[in-house]
Amino acid sequence: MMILLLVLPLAAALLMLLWPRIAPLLALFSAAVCSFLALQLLLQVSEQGTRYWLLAGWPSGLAIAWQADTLSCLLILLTAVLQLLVGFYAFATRARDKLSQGFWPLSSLLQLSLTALWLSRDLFNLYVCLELLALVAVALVSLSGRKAIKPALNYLLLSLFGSLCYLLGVVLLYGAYGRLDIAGLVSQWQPNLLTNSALLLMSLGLMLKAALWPLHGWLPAAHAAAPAPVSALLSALVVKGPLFILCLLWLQLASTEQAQAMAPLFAGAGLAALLFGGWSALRTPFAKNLVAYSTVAQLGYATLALGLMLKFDQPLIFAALWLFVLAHALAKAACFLAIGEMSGTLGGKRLTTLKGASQTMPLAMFAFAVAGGSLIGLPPSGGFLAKWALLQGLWLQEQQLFWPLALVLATLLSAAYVFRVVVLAFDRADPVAPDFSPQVLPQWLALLPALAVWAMALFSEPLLLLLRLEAL
Amino acid sequence: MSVGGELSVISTLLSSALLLTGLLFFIAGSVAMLRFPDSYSRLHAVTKADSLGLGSIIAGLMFYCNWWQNLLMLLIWLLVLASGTVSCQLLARFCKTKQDQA
Amino acid sequence: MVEFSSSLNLFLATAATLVAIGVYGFIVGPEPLRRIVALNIISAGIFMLMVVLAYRSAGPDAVSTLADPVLHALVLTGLVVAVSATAFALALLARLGKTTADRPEEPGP
Amino acid sequence: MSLLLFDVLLCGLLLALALASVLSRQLSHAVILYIAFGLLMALTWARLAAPDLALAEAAIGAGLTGALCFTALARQGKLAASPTLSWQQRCWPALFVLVTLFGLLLLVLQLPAKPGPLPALVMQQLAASGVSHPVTAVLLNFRSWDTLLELLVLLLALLGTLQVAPAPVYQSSWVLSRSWSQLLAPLIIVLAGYLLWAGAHQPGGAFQAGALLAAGAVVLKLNHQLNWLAWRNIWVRFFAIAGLTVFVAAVLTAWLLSGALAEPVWLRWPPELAKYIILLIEIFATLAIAITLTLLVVAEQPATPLSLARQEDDEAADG
Amino acid sequence: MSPFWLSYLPLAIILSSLLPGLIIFTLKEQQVKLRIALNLLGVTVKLVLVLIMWQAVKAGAVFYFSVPFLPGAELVLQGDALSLLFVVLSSVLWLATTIYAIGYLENSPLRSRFFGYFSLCVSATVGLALSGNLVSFLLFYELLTLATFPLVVHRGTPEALAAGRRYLAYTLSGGLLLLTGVALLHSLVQSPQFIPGGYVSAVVSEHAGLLQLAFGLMIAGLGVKAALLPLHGWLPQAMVAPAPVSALLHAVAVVKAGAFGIIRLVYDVFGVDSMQQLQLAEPLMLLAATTILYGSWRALAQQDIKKRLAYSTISQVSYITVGVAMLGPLAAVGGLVHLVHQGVMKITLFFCAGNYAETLGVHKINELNGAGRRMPLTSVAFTVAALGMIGIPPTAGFISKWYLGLGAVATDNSLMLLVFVFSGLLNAAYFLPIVYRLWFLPQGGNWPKEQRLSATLETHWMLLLPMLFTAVLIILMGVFASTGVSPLSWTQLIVEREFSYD
Repeated sequence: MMILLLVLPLAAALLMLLWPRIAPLLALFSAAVCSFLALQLLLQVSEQGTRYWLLAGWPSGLAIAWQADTLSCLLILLTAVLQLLVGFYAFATRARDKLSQGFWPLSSLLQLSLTALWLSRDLFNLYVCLELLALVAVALVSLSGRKAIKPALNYLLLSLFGSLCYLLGVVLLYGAYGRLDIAGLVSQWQPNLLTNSALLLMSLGLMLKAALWPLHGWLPAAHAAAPAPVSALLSALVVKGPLFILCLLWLQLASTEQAQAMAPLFAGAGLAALLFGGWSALRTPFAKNLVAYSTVAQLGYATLALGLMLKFDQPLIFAALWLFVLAHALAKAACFLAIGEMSGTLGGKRLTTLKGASQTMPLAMFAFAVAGGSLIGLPPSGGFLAKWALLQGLWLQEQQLFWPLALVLATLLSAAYVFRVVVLAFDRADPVAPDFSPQVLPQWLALLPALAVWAMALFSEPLLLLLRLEAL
Repeated sequence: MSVGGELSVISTLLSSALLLTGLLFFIAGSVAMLRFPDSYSRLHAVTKADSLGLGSIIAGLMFYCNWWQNLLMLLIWLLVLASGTVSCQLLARFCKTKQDQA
Repeated sequence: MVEFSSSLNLFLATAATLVAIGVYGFIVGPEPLRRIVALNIISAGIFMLMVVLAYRSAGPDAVSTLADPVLHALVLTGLVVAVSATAFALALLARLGKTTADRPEEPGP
Repeated sequence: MSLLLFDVLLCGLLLALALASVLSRQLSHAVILYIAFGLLMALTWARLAAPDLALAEAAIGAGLTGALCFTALARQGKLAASPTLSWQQRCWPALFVLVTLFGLLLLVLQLPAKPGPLPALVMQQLAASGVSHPVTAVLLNFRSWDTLLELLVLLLALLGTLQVAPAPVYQSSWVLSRSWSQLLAPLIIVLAGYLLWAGAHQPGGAFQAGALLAAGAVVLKLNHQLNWLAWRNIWVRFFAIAGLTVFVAAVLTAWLLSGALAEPVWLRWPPELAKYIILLIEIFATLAIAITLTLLVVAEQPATPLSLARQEDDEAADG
Repeated sequence: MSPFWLSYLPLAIILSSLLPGLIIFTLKEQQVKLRIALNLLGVTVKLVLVLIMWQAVKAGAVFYFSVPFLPGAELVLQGDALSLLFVVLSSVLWLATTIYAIGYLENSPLRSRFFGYFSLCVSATVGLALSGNLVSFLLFYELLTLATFPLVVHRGTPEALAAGRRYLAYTLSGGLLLLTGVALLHSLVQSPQFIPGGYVSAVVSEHAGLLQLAFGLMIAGLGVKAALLPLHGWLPQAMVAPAPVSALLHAVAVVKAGAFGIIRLVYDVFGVDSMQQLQLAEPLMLLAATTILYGSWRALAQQDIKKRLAYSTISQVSYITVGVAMLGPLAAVGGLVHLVHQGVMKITLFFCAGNYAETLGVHKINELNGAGRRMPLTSVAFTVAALGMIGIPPTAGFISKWYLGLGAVATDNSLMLLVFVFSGLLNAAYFLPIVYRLWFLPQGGNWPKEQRLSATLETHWMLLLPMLFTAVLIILMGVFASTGVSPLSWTQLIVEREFSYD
C-alpha cells in the first residue's frame, strides 16, 4: 500500500511524459486511487499503531528509515486529496486558463515528493526530498510564463541556499555522530556547540524554505505569480514540507535545554509573522498577494505553536500546530481557487476587481468567505479547532496572559484582511462586470475544501486525540 | 603520486628536464594569454605552447610508467592536440566573423 | 600522523572558507548568474567537507577503499542534485534575460 | 612534508579561484574562473581518496556546469558591465561572512577525528549487496531510494528547463568541427561503457558514464548532428525516463518476487539477483542521464505543448 | 422519556428555518412565489414545533440533542424553559418580520440572497437560544455575526459598507473575547451543560482571579452585541440597513443574543451564589445602569427616527442586564420579561419607522408632523409602542418595569430605583414629542401622493399587518399578564426553576 502511494504518482507522471494527451486523466486517476489508499493507511495506522521501516531491510543506520505515524498518514491523505481536488479544478478550467500540459506530470511529482517527505526519517533523504520539492514548486510557478520567471528564479535561488544550509547542518551531524537516521541520532544526542550550530543551520535553511518570518520575502511574489491551481498547491502543501522537518528536528532531535532556548525565538518569529503578514495583507492592492501574505501570517500561527510547544511541552499545543497546518491547507486551497476563479472571470489582478463579486460570482465569493472564516478561526471551522486547542494548551499553563492576548490581536488582523475582501464584494455601487459568464463547476470546486475545513470540526475529537497521541 | 621502479641518473635528469620544459611552455602560454593584445595572438600562443608543453610533460612522465600507461598517455596527448587544433580554428573563425560584422 | 591531521585540518578549514566565500558571493551578488556560481561554490565547499570527513576514515596511509563510501555516495547524489538545480536556474535566467531583452523599454536588471 | 606542501598549494589555489570568481568584474571571467575552480576541485578530491567523485566533479561539476553557465551567458545576449557596488554594500556582508567563517572554522575543527560506524557496516554488508565497489553498493542498494529520487530531480530539472527553453536557433556548422566530433563519438561511447562496467568494482558508474556520454552528445548536437535527439521524439522521451522506469519496474518486480514473505520489504533486491538488477538499472540510468544532461545543455523548445515559450513569443509578435 | 423523534426536536426547530434558507439561496430572482411559500412554510413548521416543545417543557420535560464536538464540550442543543422563552420570541417575531420584509422589499434586487441570509440569521438565533453549553453558544454566536453581516450591508452603499465594517470590527472582536473567555473557563471546569445554579462553584475558592477574568472577558464579548456602554458604537450606525433588518437586529437577533448570553452566563454558568462570592454582580449592574442613562440621554439628541430608536435600544436592553445583575427573583422576572416585551415593542417601532420611510419617504423626526392623519394605523401602533417603552399601563412595558422596580426594592437597590425613574422620564422626553408631532401638528413635509403602495389602505397590507399584530400583542401582554399563556407567567416559571435549584 505504502509502495503504491509512491509508485502510482511516479508511474503516472512518467506515462504522462510519454503520452501528454492522456495526462489529465492519468493524474486524476492516480490522485483518486492515492486518496483512497491514504485513507486506508490512516485507518490502518491509527488502529495498529505507528509503523517503522528500514528500507530494503538493511541494518539500522545503513538503510534509509521511514516512519508512518498518524501525523504522516494524515498529511499524506491531505496531499492526495488536495491533489485530486486541484486536479479537478485544473481540468475543469483547462480550456479557459490555457494551463500548460506541463502542469499534470509536475503535480503528480509534487504529490510523490511530498509523500516521500512525510514518510522519511533520514536527514539526507529529507534533503533530497526538499530539493525535489523545491524544483517541482519552481517548475510549477514558472508555468505561468513570462511574468513568473523572475519570482521563480528568486524562489529557486533562495530555496537552494536554504537547502545548502540544511545540508551543511546534516553534514556536521554526520561528522559528529556518523549516522543520518533520526532515531539513531536521538539515541546519541548530546547538547553541545556542534549540535547547537547544526540545528541552527538546518533551521535557518528550513525557515527560509518554509517562508517563516523574517525569511518570507520570496513567498508573496512567487505564490501570486503562479497560476491559481498551482498557488493553491504551493500555499497549501509545499511550504508545509520544510515546516514538518523543522518540527521533526526540534521536537525529536533537540534536547530539552536546546528546545527551551529556541522556544522564544520561534514564538517571537511566529508572532512577528502574524502581525507583519496580516499588516501586509491589509495593505496590498492585489488579490492574490493578499492571500499570499495571509499564508505568511498563517504560517506564523504554526511557528508560534511550535515555539510554545517547545516551551511548555503540551500535547495539546502540538495538536494545535498540526490542526493549524491542516486547516490552513484546506482553507488556503479554497481561497486561491476562489480568488483565481474570480480574477479570471472578472479580468484583473487588483482587489478592486472583486467589487460586487457577491452578486456576479456569489459561489466563489462564498467559498472565499467560508475559507476566510477558518483563517480567522470562527467556530466550528478547523481554524477554530486549532485556536481552541492552542488556547486550551496555554490556559493549562498558569499565568500565561501574554500569548492569548497576542492571539487575539492576530486574529483581529486576519479578520480585517479577510473582510476587506468580503466587504468589497458587497459593494453594490458599480460591480465589475464579468468578462464572460462565470463557470459554475470551478466555483463549486473552490467551495469544496472550504466546506471540508468546516467539516473538520465534526471530526475534531478523533483528530485531537490522534494528534495528541503523536506528541508523546 | 605513484613512483615506479628504480631509475638511472640520466633518465632522471632527462625526465626532469622534459618536465621543466613542459612547465615553462605552460607558463609561457598562460602569460601570453594574459598579456597579448588581441584574440588571434592569444589563441596562437595558448594552443601552440600548451600542446608542446603537454607533449614534453608526457614525455617526461613516460620514464616512470609501463608501456600500457605510456600508450594511454600518448593517446591523451593526441586527443588534446587534435581538439586544441579544432577549437582554436573554431574560435578564430568566430573572431573573424565578429570582426567582419563590426 | 601529525602530517595527516594537519592536512585534514587544512582541508577542513578550506572547505569552511569556501562556504563562507560562496555565502559572500550569494549575498553581494549582484547579478543572478554570479549568485548561481556562488551557490555552486557553497555546495562545492560542503561537498569538500563531506569528502574530507570521508577521508578521515582512510587514515594516514590512504587507500581509496577505506574512505567512507556512504559519504561518497551522498556527495555523488548531492552533485547531481546541485547540477540539476543549477541547470534549471540557468534556464530560468536565460529566459529572464530574453524577456527583458524583448522589451527594451524596461531597463534590464 | 611534500604532500602537505602540495595540499597547502591546492587549498590556496582553490580559495584564490573561488574568491576571484566571486569578486571578478565581469561575469564571463567569473564563469571561467569557476570552471578552473571545478577542475582543481576534482584534483583535490582525487587527492582525498575519492576518485569516483573526482571523475564526477570533473564531468558534472566543472564541465557540465561550466557549459551550462556559458550557454546561459550566451542566451542572455549582450552583457552589461556589472554594476559597481559601494563599499558599504560589500563591507557589511563581508563582516557578516567573516563572523560566520569564524564560527564555521570553530565548528569543523571540533569534528571528531574518528569516523562513524557506517563505513565498517558497509564493508560488513558489502558481500550481500551484489557489487564489490562500496560506493556503488551504497548508491544502488543500501540507499537506492535516494538515488531514485535523485534521478527524479534530474528529470524534473529537465522538465522545468524545457518549459522555459527558448525556440531553437539555427546556425551553420563547420565541416572540420563536425567531422572531428564524429570522430570523437565512438571513442566516447567506448569510454562511457568502460566507466559503467568499471563501476561494479572500482571507481566509475552510471553518473560518470552518463555525463561522459552527454558530453559527446552535446558536441555532436552543437554540430547539428543527432537531430533526432529532441524531446519531441517519443523514443528520446522514453529513454530519458527509462532509468526511472526500469528502476521502478525492478522495485516492483523485486517486491512481487518477495511477496510470499509476510512483510514485503520495499526496494530490497533478492541477493542472488542483485548484481544483475543493479547492472540493468545502471545501464538504463546511464542512458537516461546522458539524454537528460544533453537536453539540459542544448535545451530548446520542444514541439510538444510542454513549453510556454512559443505561445508567448506569438503573443509578443502580435503585440 | 419520550418518543424517539422528540429528542430531535431542537434540531428540527433549527432546521425548519435553515433548510428553507439554504434552498432560497439557490432560487432565481424571479421565483417570487416559491420563495414566499418556502419562507412561510418554514415559519409555520417552526411555530408548530415550538408549540409542541412548549407544551412538553411546561410539563417539566427538558430536551437534549448532542453531537460530539470538542473534547469535553459536545455540541448540545437543550430545550429548557429559558431557551424556550427566546425561541418563542424569535419564532413569532420572525413570522411578523418575514411578512413585513416581503412587502418591504417587493421589487428590489437580490431578494434571494436577502431572504437566504434572513433565514440563516433566524436559525442562528434559535440555535443560540437552544444551545446547551458555552461552546455551542459561542458557535451560534459567531454564526449569527456572519449571517447578519450580509444583511447589514445589503444595500451596498458606501454608508452601508462602512456600517458593515464597523459592525464586523465590533462583533468579531467581541466574539474573540468571548472565545478567549470560554476557552479559559473550559480549561478550568470544562464546558458542561447549562444548569440552574451554575457549575463553577467547585473552583470558586481556588481560581477566583481566573474566574473573574473569564467572566470579564465573556461579558465584554457579550456586551458588544448587547450594546453595553463602551461597546455600543456599532448599533446606531447599523441603522442604514433595511427596516426589517433593523427590526430583526434590535428586537430579536443580535442585541437579544447578547442579553440572552448574559442571562445564561449569570444564572446557568456562574450561578447566583458564585456571582455573589466573586463580587461580579455589582460592577455589571453599575455598567448596565450607566448604559441605560447614557442611551436615553443620547436618544434625546437624535433627529433621525431610526437613530433615536437605536439609542433607545441601547438603553432598553440594559434593563435586562440590570434585572439579571440584581440577582433577586423579582428583578429576574422583570429582566426576563423585558427581553420579550422590549422585543415586541421595539419591533413595532421599527416597523412603523419603516412604514413612514417607505410610504412617505420620511427619515427625520421633524418631518413627521401630522403623519397621524395620513397614516392613522401606523401612528396608533407607534403611539402604543412608545407608551409601552415609557412604561405606561396597561402596556407590556409597564409590567416589566414594575417587576424591575419591585426587584430593586427587594434587593435593596435604591440607586437602581432612581435610575429607573430617571430613565423613564428620559424615555418620555424623547418619545412623547414624536407622538405629539404625529397627532397634534399640521402636516409639514412634502409627501408623495396617496395610495402609491395600496389602493385602499394607507400603505401596503404586508407592511401594515405585522405591525398591527405586534402592536396588539403589546396591549395583550400587558392586559393579560397574569394569565397562563403570558410571557410573565412563563418567566415566573423560569425564575422559579432557576432560583430553586437547591
